Amino acid sequence: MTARDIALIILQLTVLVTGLITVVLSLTWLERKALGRLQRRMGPMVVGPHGLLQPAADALKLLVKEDLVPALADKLLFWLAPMVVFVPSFVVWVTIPLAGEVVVRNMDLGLFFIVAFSVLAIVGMVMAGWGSANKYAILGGLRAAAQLISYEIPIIMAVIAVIMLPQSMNLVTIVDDQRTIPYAVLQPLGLAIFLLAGVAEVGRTPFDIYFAESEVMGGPFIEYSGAHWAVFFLSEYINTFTIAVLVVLLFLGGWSFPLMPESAWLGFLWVVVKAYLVVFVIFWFRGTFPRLRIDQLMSVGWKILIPLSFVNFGLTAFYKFYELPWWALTVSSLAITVAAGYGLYRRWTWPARATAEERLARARAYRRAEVTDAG
Amino acid sequence: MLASFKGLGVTLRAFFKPVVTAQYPKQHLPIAPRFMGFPVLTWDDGVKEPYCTGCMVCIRACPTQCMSAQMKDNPLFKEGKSKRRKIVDDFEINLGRCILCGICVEVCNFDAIEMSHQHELSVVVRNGNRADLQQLLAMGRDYQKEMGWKPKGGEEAAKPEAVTRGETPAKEEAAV
Amino acid sequence: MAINRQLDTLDMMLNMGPQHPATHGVFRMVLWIDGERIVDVEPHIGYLHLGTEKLCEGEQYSQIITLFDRLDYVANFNNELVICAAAEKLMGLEVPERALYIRTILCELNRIASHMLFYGTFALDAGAMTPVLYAFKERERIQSLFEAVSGARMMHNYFRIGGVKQDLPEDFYDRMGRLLDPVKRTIEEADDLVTFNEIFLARTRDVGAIDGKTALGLGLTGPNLRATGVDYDLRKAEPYLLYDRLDFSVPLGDRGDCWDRFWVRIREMEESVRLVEQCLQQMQPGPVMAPIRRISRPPKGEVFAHAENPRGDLGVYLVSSGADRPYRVKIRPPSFCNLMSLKHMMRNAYVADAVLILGSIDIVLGEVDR
Amino acid sequence: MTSLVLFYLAGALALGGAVGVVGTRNVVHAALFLLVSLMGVAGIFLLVFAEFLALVQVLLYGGAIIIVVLFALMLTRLQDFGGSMENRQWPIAALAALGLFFVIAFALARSRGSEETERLGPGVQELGRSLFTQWAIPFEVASVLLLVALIGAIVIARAGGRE
Repeated sequence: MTARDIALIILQLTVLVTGLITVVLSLTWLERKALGRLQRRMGPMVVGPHGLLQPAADALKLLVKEDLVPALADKLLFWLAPMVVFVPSFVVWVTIPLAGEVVVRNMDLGLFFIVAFSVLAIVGMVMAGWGSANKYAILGGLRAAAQLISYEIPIIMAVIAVIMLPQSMNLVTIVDDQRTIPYAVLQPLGLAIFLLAGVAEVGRTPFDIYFAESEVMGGPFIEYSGAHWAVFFLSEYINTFTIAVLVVLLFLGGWSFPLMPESAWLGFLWVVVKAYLVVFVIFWFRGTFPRLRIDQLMSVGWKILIPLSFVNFGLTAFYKFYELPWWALTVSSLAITVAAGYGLYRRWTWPARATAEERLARARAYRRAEVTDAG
Repeated sequence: MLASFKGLGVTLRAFFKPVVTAQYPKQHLPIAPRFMGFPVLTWDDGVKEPYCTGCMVCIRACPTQCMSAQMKDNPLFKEGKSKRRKIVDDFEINLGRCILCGICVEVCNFDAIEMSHQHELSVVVRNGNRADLQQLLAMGRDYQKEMGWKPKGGEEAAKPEAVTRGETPAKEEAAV
Repeated sequence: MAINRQLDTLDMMLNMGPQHPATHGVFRMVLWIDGERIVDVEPHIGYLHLGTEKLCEGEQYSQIITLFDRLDYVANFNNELVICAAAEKLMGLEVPERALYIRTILCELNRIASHMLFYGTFALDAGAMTPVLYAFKERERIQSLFEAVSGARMMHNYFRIGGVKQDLPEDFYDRMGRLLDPVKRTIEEADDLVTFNEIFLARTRDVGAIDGKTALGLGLTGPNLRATGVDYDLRKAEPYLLYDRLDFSVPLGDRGDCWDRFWVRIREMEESVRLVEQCLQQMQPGPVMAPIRRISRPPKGEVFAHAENPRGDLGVYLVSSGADRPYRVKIRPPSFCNLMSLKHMMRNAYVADAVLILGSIDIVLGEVDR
Repeated sequence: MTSLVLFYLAGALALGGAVGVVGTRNVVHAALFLLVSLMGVAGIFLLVFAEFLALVQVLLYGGAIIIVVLFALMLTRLQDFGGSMENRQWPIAALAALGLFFVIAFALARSRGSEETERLGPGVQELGRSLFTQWAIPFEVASVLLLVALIGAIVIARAGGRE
């Protein structure tokens, strides 16, 4: 390893950090604007044209804000937790390619690397929860640990099903294999599982259990302020973007679909555009759904997503082993997705709708009888 | 998951609808003519003096005791320019204490106090919400100009509501 | 099993409130939790104590109306109505018909506004952040209408003993025409967005359930009682204002869980819209104030008046000594009585449910602590 | 040269973490020191080109196991551990540790120390192949063991919940 290599690596990492922070700033603005529009309001409008400078103003405010440490906090854990959360979310980006050559280090075990390191962030959450000496924080930390560990399994299973298609864990190979048909077409079930579990993994609505504002008021982050809180915030948004980029790379064809010329920069742009669209979908979820309860979250993870991910895995193996035509996988996967969705609808909404209609009919009949009595 | 998709549809439709909010400091929503902002004192342009005589009816009717007033002999009455024998000498309303109920306006017999359209409470000094006579009159002049305000009756004109209201308030108060 | 006894854990005391986003004001409850399960709950009230009942003894009747505005500060007209009705009953006053129509319209609109607030905040408690803004959009429309009618968006001081302060503004009918359709649309959207959403149903179905008998025993009223299936609505049971002339139905639940309480309120909004429409059709011009003296002096005596508030049965027990101020005013606040069911509903619920159950009771602290 | 520095770094991390685990009085800190130690071991794996093993170390030990340990610790009360630091069993512990040290030292002395470490590469394919052919039965036995443990855990948790 020469000095030139080291310099190059440092340069690459610097570019990566800058790029990610830019992405985070843009995402905070985008989230507030998107939510604003979904809620028929403007979002930030004051700082800069259409509030474009709001993220910068917020960053400045967070950096100069007083950093409070609770008197009874475990100081060491309290100080370390934000780094422990941030480092993994940043480290995984070392191996994420944004186009054929736009990557710090392309690894053969790239996907495995991402999965392995993203788990470490949970330790940071638990440290923050424990170190804050706050009961809400402990509740949040425990919830975070339970939730993130549970949802690692469907993510890993969905990723394994994807790996089976090109038989490689190298993200560049996986993307190149989707030149004609993106895996979203082959494995709609896999996409659904990965997206849902990914949303759960970054703790966004409807899975924002561990920092649920209305219950534990920020969970592990409740006692944090200023720069430390900003670090949590940063890693949360980086994680969101990571999940979006992974969805794009694993299922939506990355830079190679549809019909992209072999240009690194065009491909890079294409991936970023797609990733922002996926991020918008995640924000859209946030603007629409209520939050699950912790036991229901566990049920969804263990009783729905994990079995489904095994089904997805089995289907893919079957398809691979017998070398079936590609549409066979598409059709079967789609059928199972739709069936699962309909099952949930039958389980929850159907009885409620039926009861509601029955009650309304009763109320209407009651009214009519009364009116005839009066007349 | 059907219902969830319906919900997604609702929010997405909202995404393309116009926003309903206003950018407050830059943009003010229209205020209804009846809006009850801070109580202010009106100015009689004919005589060049306030309508208020400092009779204290409003002060006694106020549920929060946010006002105080003092009465004096009206110099203009001696000169024969005004019909008001007494005139307000000093008047103070603590607007931070006022609950904008409008009772003072109802009990006033001289149309001297009105609920203006001023409603922005922020001040930079602690007692900045205490409005004295001059401030109240200035706010009142703005309100009168804005609304094209005319006295509803006053002591000389017979009030149409007088029948429903029964006795004169001065007597009422005396009976308490 | 012996091993489990050794592993027994201690319950954790979790202090929720008075500064907690989900307690809807300065309410504090101490939760004893075992993991995420609630073992016991202890509500603490009084952070917003105003001393309304005592204040009433020192104020004239016209001033008391402003105090009642501040009881249930989400449904001001309904509160004003009760104190006015109590005094009118004592004085044997006949309120002009138009005033009754105006009161009915405003009370029902206020019910919609109040339930809109419930819809938004309850969804917010459940974790959905958009409904609250949709709900406030309609609530704002209604409040602008109130502003045009009474001059204030919330603390109206508009009802008077014997009528209302002044007649409706000229553009009232235009405004109503523009108001009701969006409200109806928002209620439909509420069904799509929240009521029948799978996640919402999973969160609220069979959570915090209470049966009708217990509910009656605890003194629950309003939508909370009707959600258990008990058909008790003062507007039907003891019609006041003009409710005996109007056609409306009382939506009832059957399980008495959080979802039923939510659903009953959403349906009540629809019924309120119907009521307002009927009133607008039937209303005739006329006087809005009974011919009375400006300072009311109800005769010596005692009277109880109550009405169906958005939150339940608001009662006022008024004792008059014949002076211009009451001798004693006792208020029966629906929120306070509804809050008593908290312990029954929360046993064995999750921490996350605690927030939802408290939200579904729909308390207003101004009324609880009064 | 670089790799030697990295090796010492990883080794220091592993050893320092281990010392921290036994040295600290705070159990949560001890669990986190364990994590540091395990990360050091992962680093050593990485240095001998066993990338897969290193990642497994991070994923399973770093993520899953430490979190389960922390989970258990957070559910208990810290003051219960205050007294458990000093007890009369330390001579037995010292003996056990000494015995283990000699076993490892003996094993190391007998192993072929001087030979070059063979480059293992990522070797996922070879790993998979050998796991499902040569080592199929041990693999299955291990999975059954884990399954039994899982079921046992559920049974214990359920019984506790019902009481």
